[in-house]
Amino acid sequence: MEPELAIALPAVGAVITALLKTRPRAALVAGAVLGAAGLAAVLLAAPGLRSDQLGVSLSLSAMSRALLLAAAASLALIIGFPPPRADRALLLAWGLAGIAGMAAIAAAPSLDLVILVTLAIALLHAALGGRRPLTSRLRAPALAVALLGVGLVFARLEGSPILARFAAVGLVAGLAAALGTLPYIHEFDPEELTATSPVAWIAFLGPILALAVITRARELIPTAGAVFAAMLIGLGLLNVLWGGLASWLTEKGMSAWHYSFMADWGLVLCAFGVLVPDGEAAAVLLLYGIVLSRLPLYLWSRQSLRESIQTDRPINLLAAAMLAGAAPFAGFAARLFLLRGATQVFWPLALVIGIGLLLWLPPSLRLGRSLGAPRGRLALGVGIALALSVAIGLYPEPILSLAGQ
Amino acid sequence: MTGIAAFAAWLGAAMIVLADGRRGLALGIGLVAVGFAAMAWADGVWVGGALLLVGGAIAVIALLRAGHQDWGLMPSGSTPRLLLAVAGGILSLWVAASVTTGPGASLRFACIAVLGLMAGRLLESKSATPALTGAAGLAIALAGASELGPNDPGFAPYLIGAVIAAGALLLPVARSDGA
Amino acid sequence: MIQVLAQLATHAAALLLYPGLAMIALFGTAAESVWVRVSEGRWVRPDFSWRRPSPVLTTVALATMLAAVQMSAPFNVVPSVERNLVIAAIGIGLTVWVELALGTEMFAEPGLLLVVQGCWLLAVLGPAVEPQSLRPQVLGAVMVPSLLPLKVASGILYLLCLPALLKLWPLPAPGERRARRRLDAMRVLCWWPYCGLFATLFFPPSPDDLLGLASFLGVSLAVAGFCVLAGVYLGRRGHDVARDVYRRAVAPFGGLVLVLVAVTSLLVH
Amino acid sequence: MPSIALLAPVVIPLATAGAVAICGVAGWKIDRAVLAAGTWLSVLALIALWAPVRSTQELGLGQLGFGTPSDLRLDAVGFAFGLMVLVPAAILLTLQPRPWQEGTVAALGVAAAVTVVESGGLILTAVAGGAAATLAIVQLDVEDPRGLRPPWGVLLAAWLALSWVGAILQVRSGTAIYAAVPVSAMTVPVFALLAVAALIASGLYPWRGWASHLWGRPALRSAGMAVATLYPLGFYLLVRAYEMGDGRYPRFWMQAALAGIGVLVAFGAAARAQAAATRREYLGEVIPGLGGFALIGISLGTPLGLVAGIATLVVAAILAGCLPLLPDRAGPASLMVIAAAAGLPPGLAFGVRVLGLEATFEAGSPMGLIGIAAAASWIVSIIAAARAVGLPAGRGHPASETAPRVAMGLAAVTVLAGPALGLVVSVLAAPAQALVMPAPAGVTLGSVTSVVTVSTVVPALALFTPVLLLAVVAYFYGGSMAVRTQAREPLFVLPGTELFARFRKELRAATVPAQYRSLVDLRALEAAATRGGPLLWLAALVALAFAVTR
Repeated sequence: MEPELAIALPAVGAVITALLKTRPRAALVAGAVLGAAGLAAVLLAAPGLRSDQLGVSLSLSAMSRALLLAAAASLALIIGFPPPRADRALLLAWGLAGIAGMAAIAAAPSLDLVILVTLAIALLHAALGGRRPLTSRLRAPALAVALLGVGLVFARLEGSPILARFAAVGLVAGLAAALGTLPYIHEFDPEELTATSPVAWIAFLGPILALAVITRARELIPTAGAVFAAMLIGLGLLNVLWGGLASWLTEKGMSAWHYSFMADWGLVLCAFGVLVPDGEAAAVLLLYGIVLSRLPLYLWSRQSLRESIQTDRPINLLAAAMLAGAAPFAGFAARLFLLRGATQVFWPLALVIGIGLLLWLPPSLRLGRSLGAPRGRLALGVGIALALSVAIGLYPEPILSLAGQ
Repeated sequence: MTGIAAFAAWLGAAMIVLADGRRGLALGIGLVAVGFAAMAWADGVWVGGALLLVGGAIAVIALLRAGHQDWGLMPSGSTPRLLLAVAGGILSLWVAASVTTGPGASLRFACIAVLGLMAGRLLESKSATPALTGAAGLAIALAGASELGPNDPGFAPYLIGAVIAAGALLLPVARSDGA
Repeated sequence: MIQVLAQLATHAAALLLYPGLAMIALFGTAAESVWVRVSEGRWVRPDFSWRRPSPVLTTVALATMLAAVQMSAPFNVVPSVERNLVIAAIGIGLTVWVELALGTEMFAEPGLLLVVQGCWLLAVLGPAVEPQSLRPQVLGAVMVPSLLPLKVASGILYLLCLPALLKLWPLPAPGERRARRRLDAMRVLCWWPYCGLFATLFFPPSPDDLLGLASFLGVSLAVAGFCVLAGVYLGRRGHDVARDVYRRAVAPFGGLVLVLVAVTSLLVH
Repeated sequence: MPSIALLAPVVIPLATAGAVAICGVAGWKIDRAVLAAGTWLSVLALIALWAPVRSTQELGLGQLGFGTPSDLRLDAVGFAFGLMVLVPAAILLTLQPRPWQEGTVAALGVAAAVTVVESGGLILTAVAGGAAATLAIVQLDVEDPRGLRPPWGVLLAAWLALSWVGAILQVRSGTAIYAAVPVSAMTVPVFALLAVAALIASGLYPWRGWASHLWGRPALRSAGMAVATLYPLGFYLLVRAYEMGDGRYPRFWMQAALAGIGVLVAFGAAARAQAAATRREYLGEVIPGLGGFALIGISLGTPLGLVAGIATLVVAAILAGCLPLLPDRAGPASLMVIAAAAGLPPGLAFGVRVLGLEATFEAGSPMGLIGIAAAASWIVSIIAAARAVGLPAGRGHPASETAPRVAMGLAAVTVLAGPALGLVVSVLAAPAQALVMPAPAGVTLGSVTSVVTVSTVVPALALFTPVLLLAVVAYFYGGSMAVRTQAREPLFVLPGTELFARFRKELRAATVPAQYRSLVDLRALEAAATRGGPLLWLAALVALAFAVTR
């Protein structure tokens, strides 16, 4: 029953919170309670155990569970320490809806359902409104769905072996389009609300979708596994390079953050491409970094970015270090696993990745400074994010065992 | 029988690609739904087929009930769309009939053709209604494609596909004030 | 404890008396007097009136004492195993530059002087590369045919460097204002370490008897004599010739010795 | 003592950092006292842990998640390097006032550096080293964002390279624990990577590295801490490499190459020092100079060389605590510091250099040639020191962060400790050497009074004590020295220096020719990537499809 509850409770929470938006306090309480209940359902769900209460057998893998918990923690952090002038009830409603969608993706028994749920999420996300027209909001996610669908169809066709390779192309390209990484970068409007912007895809929904697609794709096209992995690594390196350079040199601060997510995703794709357990461990830690560290910092930095405030306080530099994946933050541990995984597969890849990692530093300094001078609750929030990252960086075992590594 | 259904699905997708008016889009999504429903029934998936048909029907009604009613078929400058529709059909037919083997060629053809054409439609849409119709078409095609799998997909894909197809055209498409 | 105190007493005696400070002063005064006599054409009486030694002079004295006790002079009370060529070389080496603390104007051609000192260092340490020992008397005792060419070349290089290192060459220092030369206290302190080290490194160690002492002193005096003659010769030929000799002859010869050191170590292995 | 106590030297600075932060936030002005107490307590804890047993103690930390069990280990090497890090850091944190934010980061940096030397394996070392480097950068940037500092990327590269070494060892031999790595896993490429990481971590370059650049900053609080906590770490890796290689590096030529680099580092520092325009600039080259000599000794692969190298690092550590406290003005303090740094007899710096040079000759040719070059470098550094006595002081760092008496005292200790060379060797260096490079049976490096080498015995106590007493008497009763402070010409300029400087300048000023700028116009690329839309997406898809058919 847990998977069903993990989907239903946050969904109901989202609806109730949205309905109670005239009474923010009540909305927050209701959303928090139902969200917590959903979280409890996720926690209680035994990894891999199927539940067939609704005629559809749902189950949560260990890694999906870990990522759902990370997303919930991130949402709690953002709601607990909201960015200036943010509507907490609205944030909570959207966040819970996102978590419900992510739980649905995670629990779906087949890739067909994953793709269909993704399409539903894409439509709802496009319908949320925002500064961009619906067509542009829908374009990339819908293309992603179509590509994933074509990939899935090709994966199931019998005939020439090239079909499996084309299936791999469809799945990888579809995943890139869903995330909004190079070459399928979503149109980004710096002034748009985070929940309605592409950041929602790349930083919140993306991790669970990527996990669902990649794990199922490996089972679908075993004969094209090498091609699939090679494409992931190729696109990953491309995004590492592009994300690093662009977030360093772009004019707009908000865009710099958007590109920095791409750089992180580049590493994640490389980690998933390295078909060894260390690669998966690296991917888990990197995804935790995206959801628990980069996303909250991005939200907290938006106000100072609007006011063009740049500061060089210790907290900014520590945030920069965290974003750069410097020790002792979680990013360093992730890079360690990635280097080890790459060494097992093809050592020059480790060299390329190692050099690519150094590209992180200049943009990270820029992003860290763009956090401004957080005060009060915000400073506490940043402190907690830093502490969480240090804790994971020094002692990743609990997270990795939670993710079944 | 399945061949005709597959042809109807492609024709519907081509209509969605070629039409800008609500009537044209309604006819297109209707044909797609009928085509996939027929193929599902041919495979013995009675409930699934019915769900797709209902979803398609709701989408058609939603299109025909609101907004300016016209066909808007092949407006000026739609030659590339025509080429896309025809080329997409031929390419899908080639893949389904020659490159691949095994039973269910009609379903393969319909899935590849509709998915491809809907993707094209979504990429080049300038207004909301055709894009949402394309999304509805995608949902129906994806639901239909679940039958290609080695295992019985159950009714879930059809249900979700139908809900998406029905709901897509009921979404509010007003622009928000941003923030 | 008693052994430590005995060692302290032995080393203190060596440093202060023989072959340390007393010997340095004796040998140095004699050699310096001869040099002034030859270069000035008159005897100059050493000035024995007590003056508080400047820190520069103190540093040089300490360094030369430390260097002197490393030599294998007969009757040296420092056990032979406790003598060390590196201490001697660096001790003597730093005496050249202590005056730099007072200003660069004390030095004529400091760059060239550094090159010469580099050559001297090579002459001192080069022969120690192959034997892999820094015990001075061991190096002096080396008579292996394969090492002799290097030893001879190093000895020649050592001698060629001495006039410059003892500042017997005629190159005028910018800050030198004295019209008539008198005994140079700094040089007085340097004669014995330089000359004695040559006798130590390039001649077999002398036994601890009068004959041995005479032969060691003889060699040291001969070196001092050579330095005086070379200084006078260079003084007569003028500073341009002196500069050319060190630039065009000594430095390249140093390079040759370096090649010899490398080749020898390669050939012997 | 329970093995959990091994955490004390790490946990105490961590707790200190927390306490300083609390004091700072609460506005209590006792953060300096807390820093002092915390760091000195950590020093005492380290000594209390090591002194009673003087044998390796271990604390298993279990699975931290890095693939193999991690553990903390306090052995002779960790003890020696722990003191090298902690003592100067404690001196500086005690005597230099700093804002609480800086103090907090500094204490965290100390904890990270101590973790590096206490960790039992490469992975934990890499993580802690990366943390120490990051915290040093943060500290420097907080003090003065525009001041010179080591490039963060370069420092991080060193620790990333080390973590890669750890990863390779784990993949090849299943472990990266120093004591468990099989000799066969320490191959030439792995060692080369480790050596490069070590050289970069300590900035051991023939050209001007970060350790000397830092002295150009207007304030020397964070610079001193960075040198104290980071500089020994690279050497630490090279020493541990012996443990992993069963007392040797994979190839002799690698030892020779490292020793050659050491000579270049020492000579480069000496050459820059003799050309320094100010005394501050000269003092900036002192630590790199000693680092060069330490690198020579450690690379030789002989017990004496290793001992000399570690002892040289001890001298460097004392000076790292002393130099930032020295005011930029003439006087007895600076004279004493220069004398101590130059290695005038009979100081400790003199003794350790003598041992280092002796080790090169006893290591066998061609190391002897390196010894000759090292001796020449030493002479040049003596020249630089003599010249520096009369140089202008240079930019004065705030008087509040100086302590002339303590600086002079530390320099005096370095000089007076000359006769105690044997003690330093037998207490700190020899045990570390014995751990990573067991000497042949029956061979001993001497006692507290003397150091025994292969060919000689250096009677440190018996020879240096009389010299020291004579020096004290002579300088005390001796006349004064009239030194004119003036700009002084360098004795020589290294050939190619100007060419190199011009090349760097041109490289920095290099721009893409106008006609090619459109090719690397990032804004255009950005626009193409973000607004390319369907066409670009389709092209990418076709490209991917084409790629997989190859």
